[in-house]
Amino acid sequence: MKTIYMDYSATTPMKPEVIEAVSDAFKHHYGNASSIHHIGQDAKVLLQQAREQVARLIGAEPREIFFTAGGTESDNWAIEIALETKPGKHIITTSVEHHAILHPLEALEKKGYRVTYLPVDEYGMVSPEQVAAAIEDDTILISVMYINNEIGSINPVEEIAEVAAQHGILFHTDGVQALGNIPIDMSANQISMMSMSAHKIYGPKGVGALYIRKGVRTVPLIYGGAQERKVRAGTENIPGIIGFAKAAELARENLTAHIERLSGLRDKLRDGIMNQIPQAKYNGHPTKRHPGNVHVCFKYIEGESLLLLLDMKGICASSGSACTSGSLDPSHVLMNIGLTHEIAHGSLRLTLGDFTTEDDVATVIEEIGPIVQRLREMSPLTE
Amino acid sequence: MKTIYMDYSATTPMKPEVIEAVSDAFKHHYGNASSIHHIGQDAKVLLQQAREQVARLIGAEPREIFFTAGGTESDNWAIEIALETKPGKHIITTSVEHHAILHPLEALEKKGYRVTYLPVDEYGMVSPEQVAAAIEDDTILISVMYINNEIGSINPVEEIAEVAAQHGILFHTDGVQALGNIPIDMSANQISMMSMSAHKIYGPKGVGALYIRKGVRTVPLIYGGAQERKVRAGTENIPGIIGFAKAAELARENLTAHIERLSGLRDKLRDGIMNQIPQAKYNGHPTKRHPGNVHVCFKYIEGESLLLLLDMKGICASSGSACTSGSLDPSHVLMNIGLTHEIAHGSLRLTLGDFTTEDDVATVIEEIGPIVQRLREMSPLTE
Amino acid sequence: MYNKKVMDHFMNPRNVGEIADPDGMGEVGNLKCGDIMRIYLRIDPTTDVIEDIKFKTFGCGSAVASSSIATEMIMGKTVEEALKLTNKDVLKELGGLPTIKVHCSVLAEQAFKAAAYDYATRHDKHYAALENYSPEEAEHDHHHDEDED
Amino acid sequence: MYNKKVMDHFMNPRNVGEIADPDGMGEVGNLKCGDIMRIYLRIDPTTDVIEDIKFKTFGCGSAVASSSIATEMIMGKTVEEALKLTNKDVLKELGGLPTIKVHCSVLAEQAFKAAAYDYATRHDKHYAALENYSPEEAEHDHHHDEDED
Ligand SMILES: Cc1ncc(COP(=O)(O)O)c(C=O)c1O
Ligand SMILES: Cc1ncc(COP(=O)(O)O)c(C=O)c1O
Repeated sequence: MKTIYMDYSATTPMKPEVIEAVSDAFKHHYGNASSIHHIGQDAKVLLQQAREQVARLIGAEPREIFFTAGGTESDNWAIEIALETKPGKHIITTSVEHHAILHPLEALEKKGYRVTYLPVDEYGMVSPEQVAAAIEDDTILISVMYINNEIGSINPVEEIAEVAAQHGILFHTDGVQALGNIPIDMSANQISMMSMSAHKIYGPKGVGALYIRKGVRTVPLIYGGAQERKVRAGTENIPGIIGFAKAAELARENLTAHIERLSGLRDKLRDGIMNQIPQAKYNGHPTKRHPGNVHVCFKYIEGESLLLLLDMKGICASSGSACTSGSLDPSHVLMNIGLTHEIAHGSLRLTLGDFTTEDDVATVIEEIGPIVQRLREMSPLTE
Repeated sequence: MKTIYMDYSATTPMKPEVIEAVSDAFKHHYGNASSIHHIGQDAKVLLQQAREQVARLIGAEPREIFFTAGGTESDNWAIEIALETKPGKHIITTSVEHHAILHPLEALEKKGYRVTYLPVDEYGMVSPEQVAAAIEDDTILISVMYINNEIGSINPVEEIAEVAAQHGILFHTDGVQALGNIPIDMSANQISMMSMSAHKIYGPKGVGALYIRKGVRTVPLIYGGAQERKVRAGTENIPGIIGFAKAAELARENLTAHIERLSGLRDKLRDGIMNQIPQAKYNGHPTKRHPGNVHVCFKYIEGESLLLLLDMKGICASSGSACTSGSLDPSHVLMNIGLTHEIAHGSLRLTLGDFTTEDDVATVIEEIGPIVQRLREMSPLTE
Repeated sequence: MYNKKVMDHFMNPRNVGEIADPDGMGEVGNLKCGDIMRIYLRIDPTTDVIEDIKFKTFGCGSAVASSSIATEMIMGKTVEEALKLTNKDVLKELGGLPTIKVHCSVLAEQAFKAAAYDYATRHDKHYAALENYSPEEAEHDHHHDEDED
Repeated sequence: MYNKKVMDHFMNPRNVGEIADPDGMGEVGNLKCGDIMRIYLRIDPTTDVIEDIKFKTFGCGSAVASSSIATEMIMGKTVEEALKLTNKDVLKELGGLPTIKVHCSVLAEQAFKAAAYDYATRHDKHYAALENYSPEEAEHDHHHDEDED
């Protein structure tokens, strides 16, 4: 059975060019970039080139890119930077952030910090006005995600960054889902820090970066050696970073085509589902949206069952249903955009990517109807 | 010119079997282990198998292995665990730890913690008695490295772990240089936590683990998703972890032969250098020593110049000299074993590994004499 | 995630459906928790043997599989015998569930109890196992253990 | 790490060695900092032209290269002219050094000054550039900038 992978927001397969770049580095560029011999110096040069590639994707300067082990570390680090460089006890974020932001902030609340979790609108978005109104005297950080990983809505982060800048407050955005999926130009905005992750843009897992604007004071989250201008210790994962750079290069070259093609497929998939299945709700913003994100809730059925039946047809998808996460409640995102439990439990996220074909979309549209139908027949809730 | 790589303690090239395992995972096992579809579940199974392999190398249970992004993160995490789970403000370590231990501890000192940096003997070692004598009422952690990364001496960590256990204090060891280079059996000692790094045992960079003994309370260093039993968030780097596991498997299978062969080469190299070059000092313990570590200081010359001239002959080595690190003083390790600046500046670390041949050793012995000679002729210090 | 048997019962659930004019019917769970199970019983009033059982479930894979296997285990037993089945038996018969899913097996036990209670009330039957049973308190009790191993 | 010119001067240093009975000799640096340079001068007393210069250096690649290129720049100049050379000139001639190594180029400037001072003292010469010079204060001043970019 053919696998139809529609879970690109969870992780992406690596592109062949990326695999080749990493494998080549495995074989030929194994040096420690801190070593002064030729094997080490070779690694150091490649590290710098990689930094330039990643910087180019977001219109940053190379020295504003700090490599990490992924989006989660970058998020945690951004918070630590605010904590350790700014006096104050108040942080503003949204109620629909990824756990990589919410959980470290919850840990800080236990240590006496105050966190404002801004409520979101029906699309999961916040406005610059909301953010402005939440600022207090001792606000040290505003962190608002660029694109929501579940429902794909794009926040007005550039405007929010302006508000933050006017108040002299650090502004961080979790850009993990945005990178490579929308144009980002750091030279034209006032974002202080942005988290990135390679494995969401066809790069390797375990590699990410934090963009830190020139002039922002920095402290390490992970202390040790003098790598990354002394603020992120640990022998650099050169092959992984080279893979990230290759993925960034491809993302930059293909950005316009990528967005156009994916948006087309996305809308086709959305229409194919919504026109066919009654009692379904399409979530997330209709236009300000991740190009590959389709998110629907089907009444009367439960998400995990839906995923399992889709999987039996080879279709890989995801859900914000409670059962998939082992928690009682459906995802905080679905609850916070105001969905009832009834509808939130039946959530389905299909995320498309560069290997998704028209045929894949057609197959999913074909298969999903009978599956929803079957689960509804089994459900005691169906009216 | 042929490269003769003798910097295995800085980082190792990956073994072909490891490269193959990782490359295969890149192509075929790209799933996110949290996803419930078959691509995700496949990743989850491989993750568990990898955990078992790494556990076997050190006689641990799989659930005592927590994957991280490397040795540095593991070291930082171990400290954080002590900090957040134990009441108390005092930590004991040694003056010759890796910066991945020293720097986070220095940061803690600024926050009101007290740190005892135990002095070491001429070999860079501490004794269980020294550790016992340093324990205070509010000691929350003892951290002593297993094998020193510069001069290769092996500390009596099992005995020190016993002392810690008798006092009910957490004992952590930085096992980065020990893993795969000496037999380690966690089922037969009382070490609470041990840091490991894949790229020092022919595995990929950017992957490591922290061994945490069953029953030791744990908190995250990096907060977010529920990965690694909820204490180390971030999408698992499955290909990297698979590579670590393959490297661990090979290390376990070859351990005895690896130690025997390397020790032989090491002693041959030591003798070849020491018998030939006067005014040289061999550092580190003569027998309780990393099987691949040769560390010598040459009077009248400076380490970086030596490395550069060796590099011109294709020989990759390392030095604790001040100039290679951009700091004023030679490495803290060399200062702390009581070397004078005069001798410490001329340090050379040659670390051998599984790809080192008898020929390599012979070549280095042949090349090094004239190079030292040449630098001494150029030196105003030579008597 | 699930073993073969669980997957088989999920993919091909036995006894799905409704019984018109059932002798007993019970429903437990709630929307908040994300799983709801309804059981219909056809019972021979003289022998007390459960002649037919059908279920409808809203829930995850293990909720469906637990429902399915529980109906198989219950079918043909007397009410008294069937009331002895616990979620442990369901779990065992399924060959185990992931720890975070164990609570789903409780659902089936509770739904059957609710249906048997309905039957007992309507047919004025008394079962020791239902002596202290109160439909209000029987709310399917979720105690998620989130440890994944 | 180093550019081609630096590596060339490190690998093939010009004017290494000693001058017997030199007209001036100077040494700066210390063991603690890890670099020491000694300069020997042969000077024509009538023209003040530096006819020969030799050096010995204990130090890293950039210390050796700086020494080498500095001797090349100094050779043939008058003492007055040579005293105008600064570490900036040495750096420029080398095509730059890594930031953390810039201090090494100061070593050459200082060592020459010390040698010229020795010559001036012994031959009762006076140079404006040495007016406020004191050999004690001239200890090669290390100001390591550890930023790697
Ligand atoms: C919005 C968002 N932030 C952070 C992360 C964490 O990134 P990583 O898995 O690289 O740690 C993810 C994905 O998992 C994400 O979607
Ligand atoms: C003793 C020791 N501890 C910690 C580390 C750090 O490990 P990593 O480079 O994987 O972060 C190293 C090597 O760099 C080491 O030798």
